[in-house]
Amino acid sequence: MRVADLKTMAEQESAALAVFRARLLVCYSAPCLAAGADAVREALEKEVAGRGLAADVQLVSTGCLGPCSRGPMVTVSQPGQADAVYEKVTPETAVAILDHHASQGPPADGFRMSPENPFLTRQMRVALANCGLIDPERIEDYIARGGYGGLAHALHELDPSEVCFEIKHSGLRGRGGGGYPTGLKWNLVRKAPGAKKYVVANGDEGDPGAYMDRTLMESDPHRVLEGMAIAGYAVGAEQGFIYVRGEYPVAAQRLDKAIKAAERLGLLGSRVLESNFNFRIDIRIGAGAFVCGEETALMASIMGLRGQPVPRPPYPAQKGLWGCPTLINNVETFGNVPDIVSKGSDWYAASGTPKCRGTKVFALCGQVENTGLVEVPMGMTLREIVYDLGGGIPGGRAFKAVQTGGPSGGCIPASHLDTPVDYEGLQQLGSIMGSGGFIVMDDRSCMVDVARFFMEFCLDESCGKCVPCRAGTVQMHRILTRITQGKAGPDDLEKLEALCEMVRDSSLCGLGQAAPNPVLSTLRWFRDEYEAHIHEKRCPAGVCRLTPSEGGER
Amino acid sequence: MSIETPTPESHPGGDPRYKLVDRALKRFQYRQDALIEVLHLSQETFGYLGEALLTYVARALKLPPSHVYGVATFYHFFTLKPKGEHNCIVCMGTACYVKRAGEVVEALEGEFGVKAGHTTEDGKLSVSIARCLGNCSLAPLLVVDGEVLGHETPESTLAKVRAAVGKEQAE
Amino acid sequence: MPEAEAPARKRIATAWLGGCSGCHMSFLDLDLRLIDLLAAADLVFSPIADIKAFPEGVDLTLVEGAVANEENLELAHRIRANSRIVASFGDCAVTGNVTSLRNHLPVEELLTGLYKAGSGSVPRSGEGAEILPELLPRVLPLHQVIAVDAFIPGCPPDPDRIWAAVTALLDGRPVPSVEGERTFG
Amino acid sequence: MPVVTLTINDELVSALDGELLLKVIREQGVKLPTLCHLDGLSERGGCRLCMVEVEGIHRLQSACTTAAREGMVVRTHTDRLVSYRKMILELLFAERNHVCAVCVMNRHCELQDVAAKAGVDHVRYDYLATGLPMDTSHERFGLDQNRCILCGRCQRVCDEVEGAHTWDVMGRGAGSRVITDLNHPWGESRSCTSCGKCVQVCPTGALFNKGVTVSEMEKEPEFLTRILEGREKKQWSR
Repeated sequence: MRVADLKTMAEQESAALAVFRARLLVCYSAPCLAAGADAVREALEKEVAGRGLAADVQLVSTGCLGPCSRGPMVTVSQPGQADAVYEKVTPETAVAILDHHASQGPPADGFRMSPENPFLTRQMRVALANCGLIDPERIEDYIARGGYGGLAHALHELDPSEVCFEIKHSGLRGRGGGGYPTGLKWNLVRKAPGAKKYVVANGDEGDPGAYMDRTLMESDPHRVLEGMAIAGYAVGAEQGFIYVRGEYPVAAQRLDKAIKAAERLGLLGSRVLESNFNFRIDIRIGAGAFVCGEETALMASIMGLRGQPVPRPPYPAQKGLWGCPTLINNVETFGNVPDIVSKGSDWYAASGTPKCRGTKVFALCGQVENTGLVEVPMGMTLREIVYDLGGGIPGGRAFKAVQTGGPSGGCIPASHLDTPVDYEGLQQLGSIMGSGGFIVMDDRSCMVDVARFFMEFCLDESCGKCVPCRAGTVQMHRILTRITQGKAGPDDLEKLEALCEMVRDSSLCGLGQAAPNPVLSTLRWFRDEYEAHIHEKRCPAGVCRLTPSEGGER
Repeated sequence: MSIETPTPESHPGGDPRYKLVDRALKRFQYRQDALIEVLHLSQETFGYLGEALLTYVARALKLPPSHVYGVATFYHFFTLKPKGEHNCIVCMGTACYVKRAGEVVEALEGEFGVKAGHTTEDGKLSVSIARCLGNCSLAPLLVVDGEVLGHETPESTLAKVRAAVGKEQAE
Repeated sequence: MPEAEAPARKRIATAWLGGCSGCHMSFLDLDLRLIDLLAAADLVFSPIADIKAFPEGVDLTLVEGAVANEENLELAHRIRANSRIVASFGDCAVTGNVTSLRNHLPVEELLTGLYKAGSGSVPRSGEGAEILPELLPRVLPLHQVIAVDAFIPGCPPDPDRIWAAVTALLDGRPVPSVEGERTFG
Repeated sequence: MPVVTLTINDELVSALDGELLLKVIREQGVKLPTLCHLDGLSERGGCRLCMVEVEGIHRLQSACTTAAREGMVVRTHTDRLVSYRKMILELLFAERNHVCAVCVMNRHCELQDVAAKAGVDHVRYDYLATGLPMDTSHERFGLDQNRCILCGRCQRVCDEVEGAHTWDVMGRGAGSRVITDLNHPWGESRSCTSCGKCVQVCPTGALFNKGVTVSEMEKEPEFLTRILEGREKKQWSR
């Protein structure tokens, strides 16, 4: 395929779509399926066939649209009109929707999400731009929306250093949570000496309560592949690996299909878009180890070893897979790349904050009215995310904390809800942006119990290589358990804090270094809850069952 | 147990499932770094990674058995014991935990007399805990025999798992 | 070591919890130094003296043995309440040591295995409940039960180590931290 | 390799560029404790005892895996480092069942020695009392998992020096355990050559010669360097 063919294909595909009076996009992601999206699609199929509308109405199964608590979702796209989004669609209302849009029936407004709903209007979708709007299994859908245009532009208009410059200039930073400037990393790998180099997409999304990478891989797989190919060109790699979390079989299947489709069209493989650039992508399936989100552990896993990290430096950019320079970026980071290259770094850098450009995807979960995936410009405040997009706390209960960054992050209290979200802002509050988990908790969540929960997670996921993490998490967990059971002694809090600091400073890799974060941040903002458990044998949130024991038994 | 290097023709006990393992081995050109991929496909084929299978893979890839065992036990996805006829995976991701998935686990453990991560003595039911299945808007979430169930309570879970296990007994 | 004409004589005690009494044997191996010690201080409680109740106002108590049963637990608390300085005396008090080797076994299994099903002539189930103190689920080092001010490791600590520690503590100094005297075992 | 100048505890020191810090520091006569490091084996960076502060780097670095660079400013014994080392050693004692009084390696044990030097006189954490199994199936050697600190020396020496790769580690986190072959009894191992190198390099009483009792097991500290250097120089007499 040549660049011209790509353009022709996009035009033809758009023209083919334009003949439909209405396109009904049924969200076919797991939450909507669990809510009955299958039956909705079946009802629509039957109606469309029964009424002989097949030439006028197109039915598409898409990836995730985002407002997951409101599924099943159906989006109606009509030429010349704004998309209409319908929520909690049943087979019956699906028919009403079809009636309205295809047969000029009465409006189905009762089920329509208001176009003014902040959940729709306040987002800025870059990485998620296509999610919920295309059939992830059709490469043509992606191409029709400008897909692979960034790769074509890079290959034929820019040299590798210019691509790196664009990425650097865009201000994009690692979306896996580290926040390392992406362009800088690309340049390091580009300049690293080595005949063979690798590009790795980290899709081992292990933070509980985070699913943006899954959504992106499932709903718009080509975007990730295109980002990787651009990276391959920029750093001089011919081989890419995408490491998909084992819990995400659908993502792996879609990526596999997408790679084959792209290879068939000459968008991956040898002589991509008839240039001299060759790029292959292989999938590696994770096997259930959170630590493999850490880049050196991930590389060990790709090489078929136990997923244990090794001390850095040397960094993967110098010495990565099989000793070769290796670029590792998160899936979401790659998801931003095609648009930066095709629309220009200035366009991207125009959004966000001076230090953190662009957008970030968050998985809004927990005790919040609207749960789901949102992509917002950096710098939006926590309050806006919780109350405007999230619609506030259900049942009129009080907001208590938002947990960001998963087991490596922390809890942020109500007093800091007006903090703008970016890497540094959250770090100052003792949390991290992380991969984008965003869990809202109301007054019924016990902060000590939450800290204990995350510590249990970390001790379970510790690889066991270094002592502070392997043995320290066990002891921290024991102390936290004692506190939540009402069996803690007065010196336990001091012991816990000392352990937290030691494990944070001494552990070999990011997992151990960040494991104390949930404890340290809750101690910082909710120390009174710890003290109530220890001294008054009382759980303020009413979660812990405290059974104080006499004497020294533990 | 034979000690010759296995060839595609020398399947232990003539078990035809080894053909599928061989196919995976060939696809990865017997590369040692494909161990995890081969283990994935082996487990898919056999349901679990038994000793004979691990030995077979180790020999085919010319890897030390202890290394293969070390890798197979490092990753939670791999299981060295057969699973129950039915399985119930309870998601214990943060969103599910905050929405009290712990109570669901307790209810299951109490009702079926099995600790999470284990299989009942009669081999009927395996209960396991997942570290976030990435469907947080459905919290608390379970997967019973492959079916995703959202917004669960201890009662609704027990009803569903009882039905899944009971169905078998009624037949 | 305070001189004999020091204003008030020190009151010292030694106690024996869950241990083999080896540390007390080593204490007796102070030999002639015992005379020096008793010249400066009164031994107000000890398994080697016939005193029934732990007294009040003790300056220094050396505690041998780990906390293994209810009686040990009670005594440990009484010692803490009535002693200015409490020292863990020997490895069982410091680490749990041999006494704690039972910790990976459930108490029930232990008692059944040793007594009910075993060949011993000790009280069987039911009998003797009132004379045998209840075992704690796990044997604990002393500092996990009460606050401890000083540690004298060793199994047993040799007399020189004991002497150095006791004289320092009575003098109000910390236990000398000599590398060779810190080893367990 | 060019020579670089760096500062260790306020003293200017020269080293080869890229040389490992641990070596440079020890050559200065500064004593840094180590347990997973052993001259002659690949570096692991797991025990974290040799960690040092390097100015400008936020995290503590394990000296055994960090390369010396021009202008580096290194500190080896700040209050923080000293207290962290002690905590790590206490964590090790609490993790398994290191009852020195009944251990074959009592008085000859590296863990015990390092702990005594670090000033450990009691352990502040809960003893986990794991009650792990022993393996005495080998005709000459024994394995007591309760004494194992997972330093990985046995695994490395078996793989890197003997070339048998009998040892590896199964499981992960606190559940990690050293294994032989497919977690079979050591005595049934087909790959083990019974060379005994693992026993010699094991820092604690986890690996020992059968037939020894409390305090009787002694290992030769210079064993590995002796055989490696001997091989290099073709000089085999002791």
